[in-house]
Amino acid sequence: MKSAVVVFPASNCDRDAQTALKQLTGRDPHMVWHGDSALPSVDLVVLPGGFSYGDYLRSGAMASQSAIMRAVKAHADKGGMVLGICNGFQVLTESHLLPGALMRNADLKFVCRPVAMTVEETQSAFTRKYDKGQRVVFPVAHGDGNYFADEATLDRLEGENRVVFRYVEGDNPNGSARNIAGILNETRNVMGLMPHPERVVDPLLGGTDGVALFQSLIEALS
Amino acid sequence: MFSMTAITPALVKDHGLSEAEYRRILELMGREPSLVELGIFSVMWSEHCSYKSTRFHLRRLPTKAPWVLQGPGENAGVIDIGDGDAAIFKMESHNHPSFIEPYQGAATGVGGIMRDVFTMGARPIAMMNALRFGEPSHPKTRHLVDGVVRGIGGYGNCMGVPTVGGEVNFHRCYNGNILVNAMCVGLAHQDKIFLSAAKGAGNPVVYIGSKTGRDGIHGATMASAEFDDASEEKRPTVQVGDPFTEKLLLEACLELMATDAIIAIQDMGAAGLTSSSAEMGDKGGSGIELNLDRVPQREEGMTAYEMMLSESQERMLAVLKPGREAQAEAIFRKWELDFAVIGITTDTKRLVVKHKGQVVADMPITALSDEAPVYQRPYAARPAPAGNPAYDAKRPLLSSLKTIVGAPDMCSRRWVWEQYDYTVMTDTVQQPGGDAAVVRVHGSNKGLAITTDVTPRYCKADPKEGAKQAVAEAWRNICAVGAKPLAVTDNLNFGNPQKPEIMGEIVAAIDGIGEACRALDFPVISGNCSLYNETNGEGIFPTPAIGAVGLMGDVHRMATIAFKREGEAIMLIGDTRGHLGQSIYLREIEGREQGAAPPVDLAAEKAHGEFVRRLIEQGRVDTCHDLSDGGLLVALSEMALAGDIGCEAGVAGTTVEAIPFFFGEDQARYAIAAPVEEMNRIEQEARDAGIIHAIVGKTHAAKTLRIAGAGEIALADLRAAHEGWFPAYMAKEEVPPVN
Amino acid sequence: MKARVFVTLKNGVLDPQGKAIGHALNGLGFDSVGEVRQGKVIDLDLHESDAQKARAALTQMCEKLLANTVIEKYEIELR
Amino acid sequence: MKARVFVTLKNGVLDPQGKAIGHALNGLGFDSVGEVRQGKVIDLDLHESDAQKARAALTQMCEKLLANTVIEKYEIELR
Ligand SMILES: Nc1ncnc2c1ncn2[C@@H]1O[C@H](COP(=O)(O)OP(=O)(O)O)[C@@H](O)[C@H]1O
Ligand SMILES: [Mg+2]
Repeated sequence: MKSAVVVFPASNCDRDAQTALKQLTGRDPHMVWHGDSALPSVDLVVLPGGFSYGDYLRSGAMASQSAIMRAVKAHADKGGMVLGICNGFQVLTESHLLPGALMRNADLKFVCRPVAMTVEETQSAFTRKYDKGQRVVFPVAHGDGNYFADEATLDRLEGENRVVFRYVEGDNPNGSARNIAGILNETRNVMGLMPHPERVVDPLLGGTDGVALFQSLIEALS
Repeated sequence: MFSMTAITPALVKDHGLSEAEYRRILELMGREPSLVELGIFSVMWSEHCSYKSTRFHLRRLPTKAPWVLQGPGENAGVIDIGDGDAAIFKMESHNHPSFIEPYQGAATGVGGIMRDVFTMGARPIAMMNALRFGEPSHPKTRHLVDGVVRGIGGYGNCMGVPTVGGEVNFHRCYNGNILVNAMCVGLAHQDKIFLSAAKGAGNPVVYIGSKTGRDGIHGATMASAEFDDASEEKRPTVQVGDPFTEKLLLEACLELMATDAIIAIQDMGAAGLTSSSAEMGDKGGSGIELNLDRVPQREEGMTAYEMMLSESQERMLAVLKPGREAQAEAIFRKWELDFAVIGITTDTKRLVVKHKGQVVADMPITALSDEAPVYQRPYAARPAPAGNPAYDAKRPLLSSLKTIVGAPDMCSRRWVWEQYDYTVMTDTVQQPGGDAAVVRVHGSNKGLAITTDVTPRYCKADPKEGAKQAVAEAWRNICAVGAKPLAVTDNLNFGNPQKPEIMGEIVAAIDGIGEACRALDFPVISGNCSLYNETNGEGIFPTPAIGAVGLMGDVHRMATIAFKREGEAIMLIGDTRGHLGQSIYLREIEGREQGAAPPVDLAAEKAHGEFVRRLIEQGRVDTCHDLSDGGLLVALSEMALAGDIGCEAGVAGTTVEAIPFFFGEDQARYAIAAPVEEMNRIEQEARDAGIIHAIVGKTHAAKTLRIAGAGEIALADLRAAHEGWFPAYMAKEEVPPVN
Repeated sequence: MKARVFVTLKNGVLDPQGKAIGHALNGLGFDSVGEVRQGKVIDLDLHESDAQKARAALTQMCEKLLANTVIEKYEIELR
Repeated sequence: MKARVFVTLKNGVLDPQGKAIGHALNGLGFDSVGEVRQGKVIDLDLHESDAQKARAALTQMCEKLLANTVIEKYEIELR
C-alpha cells in the first residue's frame, strides 16, 4: 500500500502517522506539503492530527482552503482512500468531504485520555479486520471533537451504516451527537475519526487496538 | 549624536536602578547614557538577566560530570545520553505574568522555555510544569488554576509536544504569588548543538519569527514624559502567546539547523533584542551593530527604546555565515515567517544601535555582562525547628488515610493532566500519574525519565535540608522507574533577597542543592531564579523546584507504581523511624505545620536508589514507588489504586507505632512488589548489601486495603476520595474560556 | 473602508460556551441574566471604497472561510 | 431587554487569530484585505427594563468576567 501524509502548518501528528504507516506497511509514506497542488500516486492519503493554522478561527477551516486539498478532493472523487484523524477529521468536515461539523467539546476543555469505542461498521476498507461490535480503546486528544449534524443527516448516516466508531455509552469525551466518534462518506472511501489509531500500534504505548485499522487498509488495497 | 533626554534621578529610579548602579554606569560609559542606553542597562542589570543577588552563590553548585556536554550559561544545559544523542533541558518560571493573566502568562511561559531548548538544536520531546497556587478557599485560586492549566495546554498541545507531568500544590503562602515553573526536555545530535557565541566579524545578524510590537515594555518606564502622550490605553505588560507561529518557528529553525549556515543562535526572551544581541556578542567576544529600521514591526511609529525593550514572543536572533542569507531566507519564507538581516557582527566589542540614520546606543558589551553588578547581600540564618511533634495515637488509621488521599495537595491530578496532550509524538511510555514520566528516544529502546520535585513546607522549616530533600526526591523518582539519574535543572523561587532572612533562605537552599547534587553525582546543568515573590511584604515559602532527567537503556525494563499481580510480597526499603515533623499527616489530620523537616541521608539515598534501580534493570522488579508525602500508607494506596489490586500490610521490622510507621515521612525509602520467591532472593541481597528493609505485606485478591490492627477499606472508597477532590473543586464555578 | 463581520451559531445549535457564561454570571449574582450566546466578531480593514463591491467580497469571504454555514450564520456591517 | 457585548483585544496587543485570518484571506485572493482583528460577541437576554440599570450591570459583568481587562476592552450595546 502506498500512502501519503499531508503536512499543514502546525500539523503535529504527521510524524506519528508516518511512524505508524512505516511500521505497519513496511514503507515510508510520502510527506506532502500543504502548498503543493498535486499528490504523488498513492492509495491512501492521511490527514494527520494537530493544530493546522493554530486551529485559529475554527479547527480545520484554514487547512481546508490549502492548495493540496483540491488534490485530496480529486483523489477522493476518483475513489482514492482518505483517512482524517482528529484535526484531519476537522479538515474533512470543513472541506465538505464529510458531513457535519466538529464543535467545541461540551465541557469546553481539551481532553486527552483513552476512550472506549465500539466498531459499528466492518463493511469498510478501514475496518474490515475488526469484528462488528468489537470494543476498542484509542486515546483522544482534542478540544473540538463534539460531532454535530442535523437530525436528518444523523439519521441518514445511521441508515447507511456510515457511523464507523461510536463511543461506549458513558465514555463520550466531548458531547458528540449519538456518541459518534468516526464516520464514512457516502462512497465509503473517506473516513474521519477523532480518536488516534496511530497512537495505539505498540503495546508500550498502552495498546494495539489501532493496528487492525491500518491492516484493514493494507488488505483492502493490496 | 544622541537625541538627548535628560536622565533625571526619577527616571533612573523608574528603571529599577539604584543610585550606586547609576554612578557605575556613568563610569563605564564615560558620559551620560542616552535613554535607549539607560533602558538597555536597566534590563541587562535587572535581577532577571544578571542574577545579581544569586550569582555569587550559584557558583558553588556542582555543574560538571563526564556526561555533561554543556552546563549553565547557555540557553539550556546538555547531557550525553549515548549513541551520539544529547538531551537538552531547562526549567523556567513565569510567575508574575501568570498571576496577572493566567492563561496567557502560563502559555507564554511554555513558549519561552521551548525556545530556550530548540534554539540549541533540539526538538522538544517532553514538557513538565510545577505549579503552586494559594489555598483553595482563596477567591482567586480556582480562576488561576483553570487559566494556568488551560494556558499550558493551549500552548503545549498546539506545539505537539507531550506534557508528561509536574506538580501542583496549594498553600496560603502563594495566595498573592502563584508559581508557574515549566520545564522542557529536548533531543538533539551531539554534533548538531547550537550555541549563542557570535564569533567573528562581518557576519550577518538575522531576525526571524514574529514581528516586534510594544509587548511587555515595563510599565514603570512608560510613565516617563516621552511615552505618555500617544497611549490611549494603558499598555499591557502581559504578552499574548501565538503557539501557531512558534510551531512554525520550531520547524523552520530545525530545518535551518540541518544546514551549516548558522554561527550562533539565541531566542529573544526577556528583554528581547537587547539581551539576545548583548549575550551573543559577549559570548563570541565580538561586537554587534543593529539597524532597527530593518526590524519587522507590528505597530507604527515604534521608537528605538521600545524596539530594544520589547518582549514580543516567538522571535529569534541568529548570526549566519556570510553569503548564507538567501538560503536561510528561503526556509523562513516557506514557513511564512518574518526574516530580516538587521545587523552585522564587528570586532569592536561594542553594541551599536542605529535608528533612522542616528546612533541611539553605543556601549561596551562587557558593561552589560562582566561589569553587571554582583551582590553579596547580607543574610541571616533562621534557626530550624527541631523535634518530632506529638500526635494523637487514638485516631483511626484508615479514615485518616481517606482524608489524606482526598486532600488538595494529595489527590489525583488527573483533572490537570487530561487537559494536556501527553501521548502525542507516540513515545510516552510512562504517562502522568507515576513517579517519573518516561519518554522513549524516538526510534530506539532508550528512555528519558523526567520529574520535578520540591516540598515547600520542608524548605520553610529548614531551607537547607528542604533543598537537599528536593534533590533527593527527584533522584528517587527517577530511580523508582528504573532510570539512572543524570542531571538537574533548578528553579529557585524566593521572596525579596534584600531582606536578610530571605537571602538566608536562598543561601541555605543553594548549599543544600549543592551538597545533595555533589553526593549523588547529579550536576546542575541549567536553572532559573525568580525572586521578589512577595505581596504586601508576605513572601512565599522558599520553593527551590528541582527538575531532573535520567536515562534508561531499555524501556521494556521499567517499573511503574501499579501493583500488577495478586499474591506478591511488598518490601519497604529504607529506615522507618516515624518522622512526623512537617508531615502531611500532621497538617491534614492534626491541623499543624510543625516540627523539623525530615533529615536527608544522602549516602542512604544513593545506596537505596542504586539497589532499586539494579533490580528494575535486571527485569526482576516492575512495581516500585518512592515514599514521599504521606509516607508508606499513601504509597501503598496509590499502588493499589493504580493497579486496581488490593493489599494487606502491617508494621514490620521496627518498634515504631502504627501512625508514625504508616504516615511518617522518613526519606530514602521505596516500596517494591515482586513474587514471593523473587522477593526472598531480594531480601538476601539487601541483607548482604546492608540495606535496611522489611517485608510489610502482600497484594491480595480482594479490592481492599487491609491494615493489621486497623481494619480494611475498599479501594472504591479510596478512589472516590482520591479522584474526587479536583473535579469537584473546579466544578464549583464554571469559568468561561478565553477563546 | 472598515468592515465588521459577526459569526454566530445558528438557532438550534447548542452553544456550550454561551451556556457556561450564563451559568457563571448567574453564579456571580447577576440574576437578571437569561440566555447567553457567544459568537465571533471579525474586524477588517478593506482597501476598497465601493460599498457594494466590499459587501460582495465580504459575502464570499464568509461563505468560503469566515463562517461554517453548517452551524453558523453571519452578518456583515460596513462602517 | 437584549444586550450585545463586544470584547476585543486592546490596540497593540498581538492578535494571533486575526493575523492568521488576514493571512488566509490574502492567500485566497482577497487582496483588498488589510489588518484583521478577531474578538468575541456575547448576546445576552436580560430580565431588566431600566436601560441605565442594565448598562451598570453589564459594565460590572464585563469587569468581573466577560473581559480580561489586562488585555481586552469591551463595548456594550443595548437593543
Ligand atoms: N501540573 C501537572 N501536570 C501534569 N502532571 C502532573 C502535574 N502535577 C502532578 N502531576 C502528576 O501527578 C503525579 C503525582 O504527582 P506528585 O504527587 O507530585 O508525585 P511525586 O510525589 O511522585 O513527586 C505525577 O505523575 C505527576 O507528574
Ligand atoms: Mg514519587
